[in-house]
Amino acid sequence: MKSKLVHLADAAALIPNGASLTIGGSIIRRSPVALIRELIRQEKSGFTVLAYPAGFTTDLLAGAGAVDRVEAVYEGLFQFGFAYNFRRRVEAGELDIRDFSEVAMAARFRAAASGVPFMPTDALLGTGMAEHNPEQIREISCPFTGRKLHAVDAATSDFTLLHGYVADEYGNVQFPVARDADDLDPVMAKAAQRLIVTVEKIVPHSEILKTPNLTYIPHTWVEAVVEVPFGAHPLSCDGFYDEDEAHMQDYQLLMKDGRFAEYADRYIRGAVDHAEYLSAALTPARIFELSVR
Amino acid sequence: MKSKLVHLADAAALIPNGASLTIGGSIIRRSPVALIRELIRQEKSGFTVLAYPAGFTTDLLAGAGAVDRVEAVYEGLFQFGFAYNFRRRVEAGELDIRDFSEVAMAARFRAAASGVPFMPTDALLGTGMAEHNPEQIREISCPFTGRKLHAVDAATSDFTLLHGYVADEYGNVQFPVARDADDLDPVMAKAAQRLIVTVEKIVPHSEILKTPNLTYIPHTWVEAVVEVPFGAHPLSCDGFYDEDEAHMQDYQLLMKDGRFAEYADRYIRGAVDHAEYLSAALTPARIFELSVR
Amino acid sequence: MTNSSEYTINELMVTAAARELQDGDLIFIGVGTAGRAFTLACGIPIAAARLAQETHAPNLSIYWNNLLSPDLEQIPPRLTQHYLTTWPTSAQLHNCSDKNDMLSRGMFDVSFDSAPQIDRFGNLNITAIGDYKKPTRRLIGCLAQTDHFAYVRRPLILTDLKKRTFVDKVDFITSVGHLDGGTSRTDAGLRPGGPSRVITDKAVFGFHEETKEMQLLSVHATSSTEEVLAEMSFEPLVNDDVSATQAPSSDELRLIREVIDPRRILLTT
Amino acid sequence: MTNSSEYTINELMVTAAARELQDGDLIFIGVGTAGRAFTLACGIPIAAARLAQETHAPNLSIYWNNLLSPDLEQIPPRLTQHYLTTWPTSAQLHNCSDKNDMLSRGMFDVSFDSAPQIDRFGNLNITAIGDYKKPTRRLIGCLAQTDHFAYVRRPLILTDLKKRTFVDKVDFITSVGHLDGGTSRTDAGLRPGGPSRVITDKAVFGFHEETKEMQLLSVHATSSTEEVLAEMSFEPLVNDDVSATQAPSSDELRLIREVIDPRRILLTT
Repeated sequence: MKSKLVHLADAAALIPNGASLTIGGSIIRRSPVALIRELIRQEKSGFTVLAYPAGFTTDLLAGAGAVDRVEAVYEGLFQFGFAYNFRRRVEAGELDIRDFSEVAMAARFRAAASGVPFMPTDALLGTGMAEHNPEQIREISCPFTGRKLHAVDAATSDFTLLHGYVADEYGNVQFPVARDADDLDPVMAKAAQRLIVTVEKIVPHSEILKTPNLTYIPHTWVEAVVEVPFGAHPLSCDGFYDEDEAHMQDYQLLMKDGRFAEYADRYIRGAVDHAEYLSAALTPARIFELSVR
Repeated sequence: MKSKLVHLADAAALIPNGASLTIGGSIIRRSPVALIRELIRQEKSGFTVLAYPAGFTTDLLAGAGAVDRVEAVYEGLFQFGFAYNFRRRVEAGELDIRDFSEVAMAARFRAAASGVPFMPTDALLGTGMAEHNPEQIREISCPFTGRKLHAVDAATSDFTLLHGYVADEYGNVQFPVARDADDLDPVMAKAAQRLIVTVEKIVPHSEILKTPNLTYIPHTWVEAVVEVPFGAHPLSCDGFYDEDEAHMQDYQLLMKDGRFAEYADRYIRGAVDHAEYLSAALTPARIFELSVR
Repeated sequence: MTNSSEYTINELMVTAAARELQDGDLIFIGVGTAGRAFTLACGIPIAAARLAQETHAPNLSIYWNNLLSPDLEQIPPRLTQHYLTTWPTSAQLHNCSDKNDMLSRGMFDVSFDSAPQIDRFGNLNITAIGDYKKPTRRLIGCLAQTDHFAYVRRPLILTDLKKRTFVDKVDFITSVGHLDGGTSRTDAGLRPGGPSRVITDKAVFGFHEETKEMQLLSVHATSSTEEVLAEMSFEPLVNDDVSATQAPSSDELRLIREVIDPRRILLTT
Repeated sequence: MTNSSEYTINELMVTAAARELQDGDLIFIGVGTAGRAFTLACGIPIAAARLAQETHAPNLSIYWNNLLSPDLEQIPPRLTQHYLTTWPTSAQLHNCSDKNDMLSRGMFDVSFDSAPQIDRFGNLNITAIGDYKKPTRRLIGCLAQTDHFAYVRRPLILTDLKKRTFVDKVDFITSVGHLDGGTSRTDAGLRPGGPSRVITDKAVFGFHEETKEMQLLSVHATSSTEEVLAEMSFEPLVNDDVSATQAPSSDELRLIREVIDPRRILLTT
């Protein structure tokens, strides 16, 4: 096995402008936020984002003007309200948005994970999503029953970016037994063309060998693995730390007024790397407050 | 939540002659053997069996003349050799056999699990399986790429019969952290119309609540749950006991010579219930030998 | 019997919803954010489901936020991630594929849904106000609401009655209710179903058996038919014999207040 | 250099197979039962994969029996269920769906396959001899062999040369090799690929670049072209310059005997 351990900046550097990115996690939980911040720091742009429920990471990219198209089931910040940057760009007609229901979007990722070009579904019959997106949602007829169905296209992307719990240097990523499974990370991982995983902690390979049933992303699927403690901050990483409500509320106050640049100057462009971000956004005492391990 | 705990005989009594049965486990591992024995004891017949790799349970049913059709990826007894009863019936032209590859059969169970009537696949292009089974394998064209594909029909059945590890009385079935996942039980459970699960042990609901991530079959999917210790014997139940090699070898010696009736008289029809089976097939010392907990 | 002054509108909405639930039902409850949105999406549905469990539907089960049958004796005081991760529950399925399959397999009997736009045929819009490609107001998308309306047997709409919410035709169909009425829903290929009831803070509606138009069934004691119609942009069918919404019984109120929500976590605003 | 008297045929088959493996490959190894079937399905493939890892392909990975990258320093003495369940490994994926998806996603580079019937275009039959519906000999079915031949980049056929195995046309196509030769495989809709090599106890074959017919590439030092052809029911293409199969080097033999299989678990019969 080959070590796939890289630094955050090097992982982000793999991703060119205009790439399509599947981003894991869910709204305000366990998304690869540090990696998204690094993409913005490197002034990458022109992305297409595929997500299940999109949330904070997509809003950051929208704030930075780095995303041109979004395919997802939801865009918002859950209890913290609207995804203002995202919403502003959609309302300006500047963002190509493709809405899918959860069943339909999950079917699309599953198609990609299975290597088939489409999945059949009846979830979107009669909806506005189907009406506005004949490119990706096409009517078919079941060859056995004759039932009217849609084919939805496989959700393939150039890169899949996930934040996980622990991994070894080879990229075997494991979850803790107690976790929140309200996401599609395992399916997205399997569907990935090029998979970059950030994790809270790199552990010895010998630890991984003890509990192989907890490996949900095996090393052969992974191109690069990055150790980024608090890499989902200000979001939560279940089993490690809770969401940083104060940070999120401050973010929303700024975004509501269109002050993304101010936020970015302080936390993204103004912090040369993840270590500086952590210093800017957290104190040691606050880290202990948020930790739940 | 409702208690779904029933006795083995009552669970078997739910199943009428001629039913289609999805049988879980894999060849010689964690199949609901005690339940299959009980079906034979109750002289049920005319079954269609759907399996991933079929093995010992299908051979028992074939020996009893209780199965008319099999849809599976394999029929045999792994290191113990051929499934003689099954093979004899196929060679006599008495058994309607539908072969599918692993990818194709898994796609069929997944279709059933997702509530869609078919799945697209390119696994069977050019094969004899497709040539001989236009009823279940039909050529389609991808509406996006124009690629030639097959549609395979959803693997729905009247009943799904699984053997699990532990469950509470409501039917929440959990696996141990260390287990062999070389089966499709979780998908088959989700695909079930009527699901009967036998388990090694019923545990208090309070135990289940502690590790909800280990629940792979939730109570709402289950119609009946049965406590049957050593319920997979002579097969293995990973984490509980190993396969009983001596029993399997004896079985094969008899089956090779077409002496199923002899075996059944001793272990199935001759034993009025699972307790008598255990007495006939095992000694306390042998139970300790096979146990791996 | 209690009279109208003795219960809150939320408590009335709870009992009205509970009466729609049947023994053995599997209930899908979504995620709510905070304030009134939480009360409508989670608070009232959970209270209603538990009330049904405590009265006529002991075998009813709840699916909430990827948790199946969580221990409702131990509702966490807050819903930050850690409380959700560690909340004792019967099953936390492995990823959302399982929930989606349960939906499309038709395993759910009832869901609770709300939207900024609801039309006379019970179609919902949570995606965009105005032109889809350049909307005057972009909303949140779809989530699983589309799937609820496609697959759940008896979706319940739970929302406050407002003129800008109850519109003649939604700007965008996120979730197909009875589409254009009549048989148009099944003609489009969808399974039979569609929303069964609309429970609001002022009245309860159903849908006409044939035409599938929204139909006023009962008005809460605190309101009147005129007030109800004044809060709608379209005119629903109104039965001649519109009744008063059945008030909560004293036993129901006791259960809600003492057993189900003693700490007032569910029914706050 | 060692000479032919110093290595076994199994060791030669290991080195011949190892030379087909490339750095970074993901290798699918199936399950074997016992005796020669185990040696062909598991023993030789695992030894070859490890030999490649120890020489030119350090980043090669093995998938065996639902275990991804098991610790090959700790090959269990027996393969009863419990040894498989507790064998230290990098990943034991959650159910077979993951393995199947890895196959159909095209994640595997090499597989090892065998069959009772193999034809001139590398199609395999493990399903039935004679008429499919009423066969003279029912075989085991398909397993994932069909999928290997559909999706794996460079399947290797590993079997002993026998006249009744190497037939002109298989009775039943379980696994599509090069179908009817030429472009017939891709014409049928399958992805490019098909078996790349046939490694036997007497010789190594490839497939002609254009016609896709089986082609004799090298004959083991213990055999001759005549002996090889005598063990086949069809006549393969034979190059004028058929070479001798390259013998294992002394270093390769040392690795096999001392590092990879010191307890002779893999290469028994």
